[in-house]
Amino acid sequence: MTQVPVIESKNLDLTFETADGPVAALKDVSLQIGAGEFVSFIGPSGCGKTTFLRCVAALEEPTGGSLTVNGMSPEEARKARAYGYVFQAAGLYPWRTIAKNIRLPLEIMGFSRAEQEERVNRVLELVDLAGFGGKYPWQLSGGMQQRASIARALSFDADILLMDEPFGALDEIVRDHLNEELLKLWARTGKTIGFVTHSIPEAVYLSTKIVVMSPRPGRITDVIESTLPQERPLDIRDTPEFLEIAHRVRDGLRAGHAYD
Amino acid sequence: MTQVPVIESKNLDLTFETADGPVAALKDVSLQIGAGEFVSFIGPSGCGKTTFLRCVAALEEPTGGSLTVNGMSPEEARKARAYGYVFQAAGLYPWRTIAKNIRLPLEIMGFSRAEQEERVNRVLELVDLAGFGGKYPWQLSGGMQQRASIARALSFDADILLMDEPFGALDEIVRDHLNEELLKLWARTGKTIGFVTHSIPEAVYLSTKIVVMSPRPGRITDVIESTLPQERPLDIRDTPEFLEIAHRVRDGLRAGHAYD
Amino acid sequence: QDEVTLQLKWVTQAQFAGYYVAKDKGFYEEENLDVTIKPGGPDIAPEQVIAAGGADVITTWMAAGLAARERGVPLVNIAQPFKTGGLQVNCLKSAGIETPEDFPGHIMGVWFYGNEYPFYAWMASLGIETDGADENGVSVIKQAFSADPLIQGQADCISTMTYNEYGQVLDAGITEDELVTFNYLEMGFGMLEDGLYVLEENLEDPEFRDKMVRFVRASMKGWKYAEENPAEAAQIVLDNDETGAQTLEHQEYMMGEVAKLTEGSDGTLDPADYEQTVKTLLSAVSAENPAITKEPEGAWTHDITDEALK
Amino acid sequence: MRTILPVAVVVAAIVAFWYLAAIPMNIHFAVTSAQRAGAEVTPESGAERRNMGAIALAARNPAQWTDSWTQAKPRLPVPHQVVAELWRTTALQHPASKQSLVYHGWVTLSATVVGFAIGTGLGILLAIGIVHSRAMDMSVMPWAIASQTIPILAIAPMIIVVLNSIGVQGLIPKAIISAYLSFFPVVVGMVKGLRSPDAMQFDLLKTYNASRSETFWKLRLPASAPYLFASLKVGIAASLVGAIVGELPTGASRGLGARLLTGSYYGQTVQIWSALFATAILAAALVAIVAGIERATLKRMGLAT
Amino acid sequence: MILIIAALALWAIMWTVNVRLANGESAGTSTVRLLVPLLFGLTLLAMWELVVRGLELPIVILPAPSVIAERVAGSGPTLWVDFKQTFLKGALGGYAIGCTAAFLTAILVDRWDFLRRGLLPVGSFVAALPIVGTAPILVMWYGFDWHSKAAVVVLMVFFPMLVNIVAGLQDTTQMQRDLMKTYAASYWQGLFKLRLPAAMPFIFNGLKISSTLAMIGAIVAEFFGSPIVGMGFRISTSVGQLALDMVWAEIVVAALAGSAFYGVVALIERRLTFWHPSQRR
Ligand SMILES: Nc1ncnc2c1ncn2[C@@H]1O[C@H](COP(=O)(O)OP(=O)(O)OP(=O)(O)O)[C@@H](O)[C@H]1O
Ligand SMILES: Nc1ncnc2c1ncn2[C@@H]1O[C@H](COP(=O)(O)OP(=O)(O)OP(=O)(O)O)[C@@H](O)[C@H]1O
Ligand SMILES: Cc1ncc(C[n+]2csc(CCO)c2C)c(N)n1
Ligand SMILES: [Mg+2]
Ligand SMILES: [Mg+2]
Repeated sequence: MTQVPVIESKNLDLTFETADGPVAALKDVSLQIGAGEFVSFIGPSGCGKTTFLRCVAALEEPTGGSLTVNGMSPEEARKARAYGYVFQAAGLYPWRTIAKNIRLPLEIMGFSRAEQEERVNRVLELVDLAGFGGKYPWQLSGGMQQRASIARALSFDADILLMDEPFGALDEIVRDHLNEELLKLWARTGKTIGFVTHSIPEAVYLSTKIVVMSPRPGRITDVIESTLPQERPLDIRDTPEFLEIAHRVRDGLRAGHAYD
Repeated sequence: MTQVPVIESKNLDLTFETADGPVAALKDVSLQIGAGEFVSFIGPSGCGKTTFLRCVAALEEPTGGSLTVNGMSPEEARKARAYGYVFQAAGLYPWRTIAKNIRLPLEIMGFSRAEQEERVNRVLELVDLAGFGGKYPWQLSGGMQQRASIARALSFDADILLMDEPFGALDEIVRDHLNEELLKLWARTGKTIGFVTHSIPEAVYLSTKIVVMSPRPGRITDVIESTLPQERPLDIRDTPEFLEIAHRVRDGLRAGHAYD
Repeated sequence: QDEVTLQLKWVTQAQFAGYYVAKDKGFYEEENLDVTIKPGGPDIAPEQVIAAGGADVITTWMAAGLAARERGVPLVNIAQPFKTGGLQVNCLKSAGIETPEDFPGHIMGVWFYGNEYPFYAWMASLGIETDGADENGVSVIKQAFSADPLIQGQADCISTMTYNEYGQVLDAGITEDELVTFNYLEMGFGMLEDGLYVLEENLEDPEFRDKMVRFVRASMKGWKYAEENPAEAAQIVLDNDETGAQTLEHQEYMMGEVAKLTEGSDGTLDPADYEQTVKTLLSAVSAENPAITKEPEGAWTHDITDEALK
Repeated sequence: MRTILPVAVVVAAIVAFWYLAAIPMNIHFAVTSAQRAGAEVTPESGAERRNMGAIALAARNPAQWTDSWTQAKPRLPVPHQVVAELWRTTALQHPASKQSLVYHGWVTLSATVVGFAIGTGLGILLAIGIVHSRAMDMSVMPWAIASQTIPILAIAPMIIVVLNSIGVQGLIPKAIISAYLSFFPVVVGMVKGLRSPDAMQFDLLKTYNASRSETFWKLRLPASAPYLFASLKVGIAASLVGAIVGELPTGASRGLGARLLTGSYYGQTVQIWSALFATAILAAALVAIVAGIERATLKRMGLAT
Repeated sequence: MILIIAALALWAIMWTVNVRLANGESAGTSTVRLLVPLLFGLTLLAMWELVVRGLELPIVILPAPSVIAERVAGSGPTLWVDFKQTFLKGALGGYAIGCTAAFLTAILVDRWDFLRRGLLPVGSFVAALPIVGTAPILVMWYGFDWHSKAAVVVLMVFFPMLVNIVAGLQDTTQMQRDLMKTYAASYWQGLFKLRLPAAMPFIFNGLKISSTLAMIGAIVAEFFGSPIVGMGFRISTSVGQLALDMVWAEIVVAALAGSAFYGVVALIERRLTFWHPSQRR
């Protein structure tokens, strides 16, 4: 996997100015992500995973270093609508039905009515929600809402998908299920995915590359290329290979963790 | 572990009357918990774990069957302050400092000022929060808040500790740490613990007995007596014995699960 | 037709019967005038309205008119339909009041809003303080709207108009021999009541003067008609009352009493009455009574009435 | 349904208390008129009665109790008098007659509605400005609060006079005063509402590179709907108060405010009370209408079940 | 005309300055937080002055701020006794009584749900009675001195307070209440240790709303009968005497006192409910 890097960060720094003084959220972060990779970011709370993803999405302004997305600045990439972003909570607008929520980016990006219709239906199917388009978010379970929010990020077909703990609020079983689905989707679409998680099994199960981070200031402590095969049934998680990678991740995590 | 049962439930039923008709939350639940046991309840969302714990705590009124706590009715046990309850979120009162939060039950139960002082300090130490008593809850991290809430439940020294997903909102690493601490605490105090969780490793790691439940109506599908030793370092989780129990739990879960 | 807007000092009632009669009977129309009558109320200072251009002519009491003149609204009295005044003070005999010497130690209701000047002048001449009830002073309260304070026993004396509140007191079952009445006019603290006032600068305009001449002529015709036909006048007032709150009975009483006040006037201001008003006002200049501080000049004219009555 | 019984009980208790309270309130006049009509009363001297407590007098003259419920100008009219007056001035009058409270209510209502529309529009515009411009936020908000500490009744006459002098009369001055009272709750609620979406919801639109106006129309505005309606309910009640206050210095000739005022000039307490109740009923109806629109709108938006 | 144009120019300049300040680097500092609204207010005052002078408005229509300021400075003692009568006695007295009564009622109402369901709808109806109608009645009942003004204020603040306190007492999460239950806490323990502290933000919301209402209520009530002292008395009397500068002087005092009152309540709120998310910065 040594294609042209889709996301390339060199010595990226980000320091927040707060009332209590500066907080170094990212320090000297260098990373390359190639096209079609599935990269997980794992690390203790507050280590800067979200911040890094937000920098890529041009939702945050780095204070040092360089960052390119598709060869452009993040800002340009955002304007070019280069990525879809999935937040931790589904964040569906409660006054819109599921279909209308998915249509939201399409409206803003000026797709024609007919195309909106067609795309909404397509992604609804993709995330297994066909028939639920007319429902309001609160009429759906948490897992279904999260799938809708993924559908929303997929609807305009950006090549990059950035996901910030998308399954953090779900229970383990639903989560397992969605992980499987996500892998299938990734295989089908070949998108480049940046994925933040707290869960070691999740990271290991999903990724081609696992980025382990440590807090204060947030830096990368380990980058693990997964040796797992492309095809991953759920019970791959009981294989020694899987456990080994998980172990390495855990060690990396433990090293940089201050507990609270 | 065949002492006198501290908690004994026989054919317990609970049906909620809702606007959409009755919801059977618990059906025919029979269970015995002996003194000093650590019992985990695991099961998919909505299977009635919380409801069962709330019945034990007399926060919910069963609609059928019988339930005794320390040989009394749950209501009497509650009045006798027989248990400490830890909720999913820390639920600290934001207008009280950590120390004052922990003192809350002591004030209500009429402990003397001096004793309040002493107990607060003792449990603060117990949960590793000495020195944070004067802080307000929002000034602490989630993990610290959760420990404070455990301290609060411990302060008045009830023999039973009921915990409803106490670590659900925390990240994996902090959770690991708190799990370790909880085990130590249990070993030291010999309390009887009822513990609800979504996490299979957590349940297996902590418990002497794992109760697997299935939803609609919530019933017990499996009760697994743990074969793990009393002494449990964190990496016991990579042993085959551990994995086997985990596997059994997962199978039990999968059987009753509807995914969404 | 020439348009004229008249701002009244108070709500539609028989106190202003002449104007309503003139309008209803077509007297204004005969003079080729289209008159709009704006009712007033406790929140309306007609002097302010005319200064802002909201009216061509207003009715007000002379004290307020002269006070406005001193404050830069140059009002001129062009006619005085009310020959005498109806303002009086009523006290309860049961409170131990027979003569003004009995006032100290009692509570007196007074109308403010520009109507308080004669009261202060009177008290000053009696040497009675107005800062609280004790052996040499009275306690003054701002009496609102009605005769309630006397009826409810909250005051020992209140201000009344012969044509309105006095009737309400009697209506409430307090008999005339339970009351003592002090009439400001009779005590020499009289003050001209409802007169017609316009802005001085407007009078320089011959067209406006002509309008006013016709207006005064028609208005006086209305007044005289009202005096002669009180029942009809009361009914006209009632018809013009947009609140629908007035009763015919009370308006008939009021018309009867108002007629006694307008009876002696053909609209021409009697300079002697003017002098007495000025004297009253100047007799007790103080913080509470800042009506006028110096002899006004040019505050009235006979030009309009002379012309109108020719 | 769950509220009907408690409300009925509370209302019944109030009515009972009201009748009781009316006895001492009106007893002085009742005894005096009874004496005038030749009845035996204690004490016989009017002066003595005047200095006597109301309850003591009532206790000594139980025969006059019922008289205190039937006076023409009582200190405290009793419920049936108020209801009868309300009935007489609504159902028994032609709605266009000036005797009719329907007519006066209509006059007040039209100023209320216009004022409410102006106030709401202004409030929303201000809120939009405040939300989008920091300078406006910092400058305007403290003064908006200060503006509400000015006694409107004091400046209402001046507003009327000034507007009058530039030729604006009739409905509009009243509506402006009414708008002055209603804009504030709308500003406060709307600012809160427009700011209610969380950072994530804003970030989502940012990832779509949405413009400010798209953010407004697709996020801020819909999110503010519940807040807006909450303020509108406060605002419409304030508008009604404003319209009534505005009626006092406009010559107090028409409208419920004028009825209140003229009632008090002539001591017609029954008329005051019926106008008061008419106002409260009108306010309740207006709030109910806004609540109805709220329910329908939020339901259509999927924000309520 | 020149003065009018000057007013508009001043507006434009000040607004630019404010926009710069608000978006500038030091926008967060407390100096700027104070400076911006102050500048805005001063600009409005200056424009008022210029317009009044430019249009040569007579004093009986609208006095210029300088004239009002002169009157404020020159009538200190009068303004002070009026303030004492209306604010310290009428407004504060009524505010204290009204808020206390609302508080006690709220606790009753909170204890018996039946009362809540019955009293709140009736209360909202009573709250809709306009003050211009109730004030004359209350003056008739409670006399001309400050007691009747306090009564008007009580009537005005009671219901907003009641609604807020009742809402506040119910603003606890299931979990917080269950926690109390697990301690087998008594009703009063639950009230004092949970519900009252939780209600604080709501109570202060009510107290803030009521603070401006109290000021207005006390003044307006004086229009309907009063002793010969008080802000409302002075305003209505001065209008009749066409002393518009005095009217505005009283309005200035009212606005200052009202804003200060509001500010003090907000400050206490900050002190006591520092723990609430809305108060944390
Ligand atoms: N807007 C901000 N202002 C100030 N500090 C911030 C801001 N956003 C984040 N931080 C700080 O930057 C650090 C990194 O935060 P970030 O949210 O990226 O962590 P994270 O790895 O996503 O944590 P979590 O797992 O809890 O989501 C933290 O210490 C956080 O407190
Ligand atoms: N107060 C209530 N009224 C009606 N239904 C209820 C109530 N509380 C719980 N339920 C229903 O009872 C069932 C069991 O709920 P319970 O909270 O015990 O589940 P749980 O196992 O704790 O789930 P989770 O893992 O999501 O916490 C669910 O279907 C729930 O919807
Ligand atoms: C607030 C108030 N001020 C004055 C009067 C007295 N009054 C009775 S009739 C009338 C009109 C005179 O032309 C006036 C001023 C009042 N009743 N209420
Ligand atoms: Mg994060
Ligand atoms: Mg649960």
